Amino acid sequence: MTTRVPTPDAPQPGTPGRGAEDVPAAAHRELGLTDFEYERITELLGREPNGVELAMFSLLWSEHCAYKHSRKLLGRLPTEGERVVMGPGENAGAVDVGGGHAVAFKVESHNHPSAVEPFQGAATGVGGILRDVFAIGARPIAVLDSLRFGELSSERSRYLFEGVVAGIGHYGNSIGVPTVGGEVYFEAPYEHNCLVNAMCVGLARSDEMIRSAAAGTGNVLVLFGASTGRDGIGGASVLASAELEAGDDAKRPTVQIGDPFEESKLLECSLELLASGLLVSLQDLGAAGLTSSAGEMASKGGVGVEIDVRRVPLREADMEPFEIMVSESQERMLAVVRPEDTDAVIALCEKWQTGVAAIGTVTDTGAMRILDDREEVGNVPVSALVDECPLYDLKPEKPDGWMYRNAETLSMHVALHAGRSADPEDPSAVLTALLGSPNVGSKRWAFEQYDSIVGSRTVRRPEAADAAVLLLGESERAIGVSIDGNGRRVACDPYAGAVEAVLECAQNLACAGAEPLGLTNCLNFGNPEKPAVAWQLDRAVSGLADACVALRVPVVGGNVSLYNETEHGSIYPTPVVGMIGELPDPERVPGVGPRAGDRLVLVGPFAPSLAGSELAKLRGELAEGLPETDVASVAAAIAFAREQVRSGRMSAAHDVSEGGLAAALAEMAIAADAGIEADLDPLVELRGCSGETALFGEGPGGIVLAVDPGDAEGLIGDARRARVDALALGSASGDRLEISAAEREASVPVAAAARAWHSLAERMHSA
Amino acid sequence: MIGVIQFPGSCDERDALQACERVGQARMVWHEETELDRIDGVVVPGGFSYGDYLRAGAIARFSPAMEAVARFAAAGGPVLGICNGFQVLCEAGLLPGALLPNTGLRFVCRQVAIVAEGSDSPFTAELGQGERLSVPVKHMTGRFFAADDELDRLEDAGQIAFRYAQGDNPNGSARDVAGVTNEAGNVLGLMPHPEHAVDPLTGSDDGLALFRAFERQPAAA
Amino acid sequence: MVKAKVLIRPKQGILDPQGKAVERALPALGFDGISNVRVGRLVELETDDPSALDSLCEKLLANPLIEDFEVELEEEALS
Amino acid sequence: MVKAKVLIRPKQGILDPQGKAVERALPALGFDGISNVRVGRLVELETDDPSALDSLCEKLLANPLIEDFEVELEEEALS
Ligand SMILES: Nc1ncnc2c1ncn2[C@@H]1O[C@H](COP(=O)(O)OP(=O)(O)O)[C@@H](O)[C@H]1O
Ligand SMILES: [Mg+2]
Repeated sequence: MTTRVPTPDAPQPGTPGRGAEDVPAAAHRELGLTDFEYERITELLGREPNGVELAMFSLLWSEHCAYKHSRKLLGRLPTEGERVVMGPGENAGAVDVGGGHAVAFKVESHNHPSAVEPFQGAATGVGGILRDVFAIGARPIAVLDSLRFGELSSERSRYLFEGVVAGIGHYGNSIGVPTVGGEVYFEAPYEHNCLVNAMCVGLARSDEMIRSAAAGTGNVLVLFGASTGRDGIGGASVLASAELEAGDDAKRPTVQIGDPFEESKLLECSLELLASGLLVSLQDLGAAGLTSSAGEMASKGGVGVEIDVRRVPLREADMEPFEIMVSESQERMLAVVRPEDTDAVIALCEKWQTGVAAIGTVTDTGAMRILDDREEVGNVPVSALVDECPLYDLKPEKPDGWMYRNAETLSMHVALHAGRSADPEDPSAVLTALLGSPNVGSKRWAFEQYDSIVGSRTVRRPEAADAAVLLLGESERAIGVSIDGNGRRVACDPYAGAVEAVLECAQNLACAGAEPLGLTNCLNFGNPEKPAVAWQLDRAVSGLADACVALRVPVVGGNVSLYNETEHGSIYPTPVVGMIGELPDPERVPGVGPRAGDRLVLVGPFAPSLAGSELAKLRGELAEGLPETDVASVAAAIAFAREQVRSGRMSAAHDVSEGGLAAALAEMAIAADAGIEADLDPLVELRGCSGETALFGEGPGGIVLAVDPGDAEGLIGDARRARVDALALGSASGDRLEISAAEREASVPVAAAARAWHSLAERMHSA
Repeated sequence: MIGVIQFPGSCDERDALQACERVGQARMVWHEETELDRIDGVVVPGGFSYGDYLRAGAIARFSPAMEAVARFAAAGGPVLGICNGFQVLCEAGLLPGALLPNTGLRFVCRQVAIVAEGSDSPFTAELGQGERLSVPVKHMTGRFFAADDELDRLEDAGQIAFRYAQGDNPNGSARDVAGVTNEAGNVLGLMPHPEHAVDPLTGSDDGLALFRAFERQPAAA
Repeated sequence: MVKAKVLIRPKQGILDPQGKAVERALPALGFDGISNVRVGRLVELETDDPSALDSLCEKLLANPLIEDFEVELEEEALS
Repeated sequence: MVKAKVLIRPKQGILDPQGKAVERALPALGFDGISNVRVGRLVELETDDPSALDSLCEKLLANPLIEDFEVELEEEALS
């Protein structure tokens, strides 16, 4: 099956909007439906669909809306837990945080729109995920972003990165929700398919949360927010289901413009409507616009709906019924309201200067009936539209060997950061080069463009700790939040890499003393109809599921973005994991920089390996395979580290990730603006690895804690009793990084390390 | 009672309210309110009033509440404009100068050091000349501009309330100006956010000094 | 040297949040009878090769996905 | 109804970092011989009372401290 986006010169199915006689033959193919699917629609309707109906089906039966290649897999993820308040299926998941409050959160992709227009694509991505969260009655309190671009040496990557960061900042900053964390990776396979995932966290009173199921025959459908234009007609849904190909220009007029000011009014208005008890149910309008919102609300409530498109406030006068039904204009919400409350709802919308119109009613027919004034222009069973899209089995097949290009760039990085004459085998030069690699280095250039503090909840801003920490004043607790996923490692081993994404997230939380409550994820993959991609997807979902079970973290929501590939190949398989954890005492959250004189202790089963590491990448040595991880022992180490952090005795905590232990120690030294002396021989002995591997090898299960020298023995003793490996590595002293391992030694002034680590801004401007 | 003006598109109004509540009582003032009933001090908060469309602060300054604020300020009432509030007050002519896009052309959010200049304003009464405060900035349009002779005049008149510490100017402001007052000193506008510096847990509490001014200042009108 | 004015405006059909916000605010400010407000950008420059301007607009000054542009040259060449 | 164009530009002497950014980007894109780039705003609207436009500009559309403006009316009245 090949899916394709309609081009302007292709027949525009549905355009007639009146009767079936106007729909060109085989229009369904142009709209991305297979012959098989079209036949199925005809069967379900007992007739051919007309233009309006076909347009609606084509969108709701797209991968983006119907999850037709991924739904079966997602069933593997554990979704139950004591603290789960809302699980997958609602606009966002939510977990109980005590005191009558719940934290809602979700991550979503806006990859293809961002590749077309980075600023608006990213901005509207943030807008969309915010709406998902306030649609369930939660006030957004934080945004995180997870970004992937091609190598920074590519001009196009820098252009996309620049635009995406500005777009996220524009939307989040203007609406007054802090962007408190995120991650960015630069890897060649994302050159033609950048990934822009945004996560939103919201806080709600549990008794004010609302679901999206429509109910109550005779109740009114109220559309409020922005007016409806031709934005993204055939946009997000179709774009998200088709490979980007040559001839993209045709899609461009479908760029959607974000209006954060409109959204901020919409947000306040929605929350005030909910607090006033005026709504029966609420749903945002996202991909496939009114069709999917109304359809899903009706499907969940087991009811029918009737919508008169002429009552929808339009931005452009001459829109066709099908255009109104599938428009993806931003900043709109759909509510079900009791007839007697309609006036009050309209009055509140007017207070917030946001548009509002009663556009239809809830019926008991089980059908979605579309009227154009009084004339019926569409009438389909809700269940056919929303629930009966065929689901496909994947045909996974392990590829033989490494499917990605990976160029050797270590000497370039050494030349750039350690000097022209430096030796690319010398550990000092390697460390400096790794710190200067944009995957390892500070992302300050990006996160300084985000307001990370509005809302007065941010106890730990980006880079101040491994997880962002937010106060929940209302519930006397704090939460830690993190988002992670290293696609390169998932490419090496989809199962192990996905496990690691979950572990990395939990490790970051542990460094802040936070215990995971729930997880959300976004599965960014290539074309699932290709056996190798199907295999990646299959393995990665199993990895996520097993890691969640081992850590006992329920998955409360997520999003799938498939077909991230072009004729240049597929992206790295990239499951992105977002996690929320709770912590009792935000005063005790340590930073990343140790106090002078403190001992540094590595805890956990961390067994460094160069496989899939940043160093392997820079040397052009990427290949299949990652070492197996004993998830249970990592889980034990995570729990141990968390308790140690909660004791308040740690002056710093930082987990080992990209660039290995040497990079982790360097980051700690840079944060403290002071030196670190460490001897990694105990690690070399325990794991039987080489000095170089101890320095730069990567893998899960390593957390460095800094304690007062007087407490170090106690910490190591506690670890032994908890059966967690703990190795004293050295201490914070001097003004250099002196890290030795077996015969190798890296010795770099902290100032030089910091220069390399902070080189992103410079590389954005020059190069 | 301190009033915090709330426009459509305000972002930091809740933060400002909470900061005020640390020193006294406060309430929101909706932008359509025409009278500042029983209000003894006003905060015009940060954010993106009316989306900052057209020009930061350009639309908000026409709101009924801002007309009331103008009368309140003319009668000597204390008015604190923070970030977008500073922009609104400049647009309204209650403060000298104007705010232009940062020379870096990007939004910038970071903790900076600002220095009190010993101005003659109730808001800085607690601060000695040269006292440094650690306060965050977060804005896209924070480059203070006034013509050179106007800047001279402001300096002579003691209307420069705060400057960015050496090397900490985040936006290219003329002469490192971070905050200015009106001639009478009862209206202060600044780009840094003192309401985000009221608790060491979230960064610093150096900003509290500005809010305490409201408590010392007796009601104006 | 020719002076040129480039007028850049949101494409027809593309949402213009600024124009909308201004239009909505006007009546409250006491300005009536104003409609169809669109807010765009104005770039003025001097060039010795006006023929390159279209390409400049497409590549740098305007975003052709969402904006239209129009170049106006000032009649009197400057030098 | 009269169509009007309002051109708003940064006052001479005020640093225009956007204009400077455009100038800096030019050589890399292969554009030479372009100078004095200034970036301003363009507001287009329809009004039934063009005589009120100056006041609208002074009060709202431009800030006279930092910006100059110019109003262009389209000759043909629309209705
Ligand atoms: N795109 C981004 N937006 C906001 N913060 C970011 C972004 N990228 C990185 N950060 C912040 O920088 C810090 C380091 O990120 P990262 O290296 O990914 O940490 P870790 O490896 O511990 O997950 C974190 O505080 C993270 O939230
Ligand atoms: Mg990391």
